[in-house]
Amino acid sequence: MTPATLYGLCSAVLVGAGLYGALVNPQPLRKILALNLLGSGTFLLFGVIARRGAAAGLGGDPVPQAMVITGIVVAFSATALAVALLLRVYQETGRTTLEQPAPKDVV
Amino acid sequence: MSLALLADAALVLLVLGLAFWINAASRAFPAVVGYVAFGLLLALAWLRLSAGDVAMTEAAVGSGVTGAVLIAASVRLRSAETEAPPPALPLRLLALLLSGLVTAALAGLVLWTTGPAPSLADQAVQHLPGLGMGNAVTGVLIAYRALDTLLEKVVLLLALMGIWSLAKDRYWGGIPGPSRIQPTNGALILLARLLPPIGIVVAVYILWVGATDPGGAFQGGAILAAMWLLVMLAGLRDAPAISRPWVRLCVTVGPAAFIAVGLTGFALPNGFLSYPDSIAKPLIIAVESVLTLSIAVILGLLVAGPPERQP
Amino acid sequence: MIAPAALLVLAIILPAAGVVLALAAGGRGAERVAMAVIAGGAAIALAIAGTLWSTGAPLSYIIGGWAPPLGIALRADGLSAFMLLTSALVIGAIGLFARATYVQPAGTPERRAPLVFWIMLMGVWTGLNAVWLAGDLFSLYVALELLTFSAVPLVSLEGKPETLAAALRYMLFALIGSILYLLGCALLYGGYGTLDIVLLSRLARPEPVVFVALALMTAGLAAKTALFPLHLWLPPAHAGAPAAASALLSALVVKGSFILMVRLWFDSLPGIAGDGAAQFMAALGSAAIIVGSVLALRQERLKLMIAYSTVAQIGYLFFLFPLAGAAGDWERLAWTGGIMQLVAHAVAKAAMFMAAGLIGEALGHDRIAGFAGLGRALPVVMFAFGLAGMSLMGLPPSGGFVAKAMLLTASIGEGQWWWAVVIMIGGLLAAGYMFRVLTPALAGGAAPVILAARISRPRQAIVLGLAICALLLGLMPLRPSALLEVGRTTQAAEVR
Amino acid sequence: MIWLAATLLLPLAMLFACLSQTLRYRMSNWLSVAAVPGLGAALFAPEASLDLPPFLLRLRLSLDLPSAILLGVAALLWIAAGVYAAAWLRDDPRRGRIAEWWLLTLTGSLGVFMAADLVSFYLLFSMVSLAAYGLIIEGRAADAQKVGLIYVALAVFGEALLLMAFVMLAQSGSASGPGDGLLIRDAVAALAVSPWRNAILALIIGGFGVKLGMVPFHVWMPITYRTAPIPAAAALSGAAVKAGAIGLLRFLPLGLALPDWGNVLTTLGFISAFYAVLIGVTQTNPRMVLAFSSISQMGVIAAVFGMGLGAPNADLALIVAFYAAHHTLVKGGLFLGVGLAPLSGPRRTWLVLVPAAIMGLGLAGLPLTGGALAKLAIKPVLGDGWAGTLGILSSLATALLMTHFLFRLAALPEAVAPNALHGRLRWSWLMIAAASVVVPWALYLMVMSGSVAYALSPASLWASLWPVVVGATLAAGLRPWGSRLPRVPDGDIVMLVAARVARVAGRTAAALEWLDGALRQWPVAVLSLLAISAILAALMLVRV
Amino acid sequence: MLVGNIATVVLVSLGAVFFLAGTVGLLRFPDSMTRLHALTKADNLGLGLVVLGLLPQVDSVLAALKLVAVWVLTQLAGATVTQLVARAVWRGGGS
Repeated sequence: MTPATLYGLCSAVLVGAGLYGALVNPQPLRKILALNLLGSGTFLLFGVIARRGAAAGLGGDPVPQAMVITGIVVAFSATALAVALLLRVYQETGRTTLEQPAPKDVV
Repeated sequence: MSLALLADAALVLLVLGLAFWINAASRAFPAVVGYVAFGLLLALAWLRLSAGDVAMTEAAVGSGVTGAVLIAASVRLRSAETEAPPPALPLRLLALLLSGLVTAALAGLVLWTTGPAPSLADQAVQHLPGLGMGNAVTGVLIAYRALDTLLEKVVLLLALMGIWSLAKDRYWGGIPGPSRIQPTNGALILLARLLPPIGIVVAVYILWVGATDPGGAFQGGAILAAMWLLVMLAGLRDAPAISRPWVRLCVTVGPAAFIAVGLTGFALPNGFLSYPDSIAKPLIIAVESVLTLSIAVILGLLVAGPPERQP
Repeated sequence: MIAPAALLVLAIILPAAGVVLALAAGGRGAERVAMAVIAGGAAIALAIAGTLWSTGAPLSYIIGGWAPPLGIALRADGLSAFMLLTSALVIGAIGLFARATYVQPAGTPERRAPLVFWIMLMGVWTGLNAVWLAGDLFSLYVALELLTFSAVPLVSLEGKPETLAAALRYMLFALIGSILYLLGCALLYGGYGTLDIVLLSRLARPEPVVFVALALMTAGLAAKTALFPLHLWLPPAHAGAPAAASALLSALVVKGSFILMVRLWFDSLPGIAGDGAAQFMAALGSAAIIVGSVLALRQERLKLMIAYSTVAQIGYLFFLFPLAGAAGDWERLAWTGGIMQLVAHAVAKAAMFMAAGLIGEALGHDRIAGFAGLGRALPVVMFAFGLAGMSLMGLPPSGGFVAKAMLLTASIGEGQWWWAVVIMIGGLLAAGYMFRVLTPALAGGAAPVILAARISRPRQAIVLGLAICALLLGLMPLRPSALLEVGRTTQAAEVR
Repeated sequence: MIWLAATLLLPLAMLFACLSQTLRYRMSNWLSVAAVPGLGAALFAPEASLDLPPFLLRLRLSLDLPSAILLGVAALLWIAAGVYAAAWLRDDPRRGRIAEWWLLTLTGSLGVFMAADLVSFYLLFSMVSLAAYGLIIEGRAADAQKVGLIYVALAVFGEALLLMAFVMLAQSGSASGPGDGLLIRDAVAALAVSPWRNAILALIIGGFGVKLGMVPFHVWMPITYRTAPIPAAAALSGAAVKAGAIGLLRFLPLGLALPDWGNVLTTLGFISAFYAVLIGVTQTNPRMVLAFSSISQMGVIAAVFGMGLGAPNADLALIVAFYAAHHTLVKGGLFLGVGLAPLSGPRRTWLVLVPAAIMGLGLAGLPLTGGALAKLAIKPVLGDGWAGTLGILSSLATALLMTHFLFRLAALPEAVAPNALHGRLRWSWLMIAAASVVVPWALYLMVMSGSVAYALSPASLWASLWPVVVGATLAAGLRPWGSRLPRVPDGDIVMLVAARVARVAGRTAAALEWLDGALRQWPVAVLSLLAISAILAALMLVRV
Repeated sequence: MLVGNIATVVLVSLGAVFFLAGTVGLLRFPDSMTRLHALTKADNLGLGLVVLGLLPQVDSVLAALKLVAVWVLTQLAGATVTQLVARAVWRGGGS
């Protein structure tokens, strides 16, 4: 049971928690939070794989770590855009639910 | 070694505990505060996985700037909390089952894959001296997988344009943020005057040291953005109108420089996005510093949100 | 002239530079930059396709001299050439079509919609060209994000409340999809130490880590392609978006993640998924065709009907997986048929959405019930709509007919006749919802139709031109296309 | 060779000319010119064939004797109907659009006789059936759009069957690999060896059965001919429906002896023949009666094809073409007559009723008319067994139906119309009436190498006279009881089935709509996303 | 070097004790204001002690300065944040 495996399990559970949160929570803001959890879990998995690939004097394989940095940047910009969208929806409609209006009465 | 393992176990339990708290919290604000703490603990976990660069990025962007965005949002959405009921019980059970299935699959794979994990570490390290770099992660970001980093910068630009596009037509070109923050809070003003100079020095240091040790353009840019946000939050300076030429320039100069340097690569034997051996390091540092400036401005504006006031 | 391989880089970097330049220039500059990028991009696409056609060999370009697995390689095979040409054609048409609505009059302060539209158009093109050409799965992830980040603002460009909600729903669902895809990438990297498509095809063996990775990635990409049970975001998003945007979304953006799925199943992990999974994907496709078409039949608004027709037509693409797996004659025919269906649908659907946009502008509403006598009021637009409809229905001599005929022949040739039956039913249902619109429009209504706005001739000409392109695709012989086979035989030959 | 190209190019050129508004409004006067090259092709180039260049889908057009007969006669009818339409549509505001649909249908209808390879046949066949839809929705009737939808639904269904059959044919034709632009001759030749022979035959009979209006699929024919404008109805009922005949002629493997399929086709044919008469007799609108007579005659043609399948007969194609040719002229002419009758005032009996009687009873085999020759021609094919007797009975039934038609024609109320209109109408009516007698005789003598002596011998005269006499007297006798016959609703079967099918379709559509609504809820969508990944992983694991 | 190690052990454990006290205070004290008080006092002092304890272990002066800088910055941030939270609690009442 090396530390890497331990964090691997942690990432698996984080992914599960993220998916559950995104599924069950009706509030879009909580869904965005859950998606960030899901993202962190996925990046942690990359980190575990990097740690296992440690060689040539480095603490971990740099390639997946670089991917994680790119991933975090993309995840942040997605969160920022989603939150801005949510705030604008709230501004326009006063509601924030994602409930699907029946296709008939769309505009 | 078991003591270190114990510390890791404690950290993992804390992280998972916070994760469940985020899902279970009754209202959004406590959940978001929990997320910020979760982000910082995750940074510790990255340190345990000996990924310094990632730990910094996670702390600065993963929990810092994301936390700022989410806290601001949860405050503005406070009144729209109580409407939608959670889905019916069978759905929640099914959700638990399926997400548990995914977790089990991943856990199984993590436990099951034994043997030496294939790694590109030695290849990456072998070519570093050619670039005059010490930090392999920065080497990968700037040289080996430069196309990903370039496209990622375009993603940042598009995200910024996406947020600006949410403005109402009459506010286009105006100032982000619902209203001008009045500088009333003494303590915050003190911090906003004391911290930025230090922050700028630290940011430049991190940018510079990124070539050899954990650090780099993005982490430096994130710290600069944090300082700029602090000044704006304290009310000392208002957010800039998005139609200001300097804003457009700062936002586009980083990616433009990166593309320009990439295109000069065509003249070299190794083609697009390759650096001339003689002046590889200075060129890379130059590109990184311009990128840092752009990233700082973009991150700041991403947090500030779409323009909601007349210029 | 520039070495052909370098063109691959320019195909991605030109629109990317366009985004940066347009943002810097702002106002009127954005439109000029966009027009230049459209011209340049079309030339590049033609040059790449021409080189592939003449040499018959795939092109590849190592970025920065760092060969995979460490670095990234761009690769262009027959499929990329087809998709490059389609994107250049459709985006060119949309660009010309949108000049009228997204114009920044000289001397006036910068307006929001034009700047955002031109930047997002080039953003979509960057993402698409990166999806067609990138050889590394993580670069493809970044390309997918580029696509989503430029598509979402296009949906909510007009700022109407329900389009904002639709954009949010699209954004969140696409996010889940891309994170699942990323999870798959992590597992693949953990297993084989590389994410390069060609290297993976040599290393990957049928083992649990690859199964879970492929399953997660396929599900994630299916979410972004709006395959039937996962299509919650498509109808409101594509119907609510402005005409030019919904044409772009339905024709190309949805196809980006599908082509990535094709890369995974046929190039990167050939022969790993097995028949059961392929049949399951095609079964979901069939469900998409049936339910999508029936829903399209029941919609009252034209744009929602066309959006559901997209959900249905996407279903046809998934017959590729069971039919084009191995390396036989029928499989090559199915491969050409599937890609032709993708191209024909892209061109026809773009023309149809633009026509619907013009109808909406002219009538002031898009309720199908109010279309009586429209054929007399907007003859050219309805004619173009009819031609595009012919391609969707699969009537000769349209591209849709060629694609459906090839898929039919291949499914019978390979003994999987049940797909042929579904294609038949799909064709009938498509005829149903097309004639439901055409009948009142063509039959003379009692009251003459009063038009709320006049539609300028050039815009009608563009829509007609694109619809005629959908027709000209029908001239393709019913044989596997040589260009599409370029660079494919190698992967297929290595099938285990 | 240029005749073949001209047949298609002239109407398409005129269609292209319709783009300009001015030409479009005057086009209805020139409709008759469009079919002239078709007539020329039939007369001057019966054996020609033409290969289109490869970039144009590598199509091939070719004529042989039977298709030349059908083409010539169809072109003749289109010319007569064109002249008629010029007068009939002179002040109709929609004549521009009717002209466009007319030219498209004409191109398809004449082209389908010349198509020699699968793709061009399917292209022209779908052109004639879909363009006819345009002519229908231009009709004055209130429910024109509903009739149009029913028509197009069945037409597209028939075409779907044919597409499947052609794909299988192309398959078996080139079992080695997917060939293209496959000739019909080679495909049908390879039919014997193909593993899907029965499936292909079923699809072909089904597909062309829809076009010929054979019983289960006949529902669209009566309501369509009642709704379309008179000249269009004449052209459709005469020439366009023959696309089905040429289809069976080209695609049925007449060389092979397939007794079982032959019997199936014959029984289907005769069922249509007699069922149509049963329903036709109850109709009051003369156009509906004519439509049911078309169904009955097409049933006879199908029966003849069935007998041909059973016992291979060298010149079966020629006989069927001759019979169909006669039917084209007579049916088209009678529809024109129905249009002319209310307008001809006092002179109606001599100008309209007498020629109509000759042509109508000619269908039943009145001696000295083209019909008698046609009946004589198909007698050897039907043979003396049950098919022969049924053949004679069908003549009797047709006589009954035609007499009923004549009574209904006479009972048509007077309609007032500017007398300037009459000239053209009368001229084209008389031309088609004369042609329906002269042309069959000409064909019989020159092409069928039949002897005049045999045709006029007392035995054959009597053989063709008595069914007509019996049928006519029966109809006259039954007339007083006519009013008590059950009122069959317009579309007979379609009305009964349509209601139930509509209800079932409505329920399933509502269920699918609910399913779609449910699936598009956020939690359900994400659940199905995870479920799909789980199922995929399981399917891949299980396979190992 | 022995002295250094002993000093480190003593000071770091003392620091840990102060952290523990801070946490106990957080759990036990009735309202937010007192909790805030406990937290800031104990944590700042605890951190100071830990930093002092680590100084002998450090190899270069620059690293030592970095450690002290960390401590100073935490002090600055901690103080400001406490002020803000107290103001919010004072004005808003509630948790």
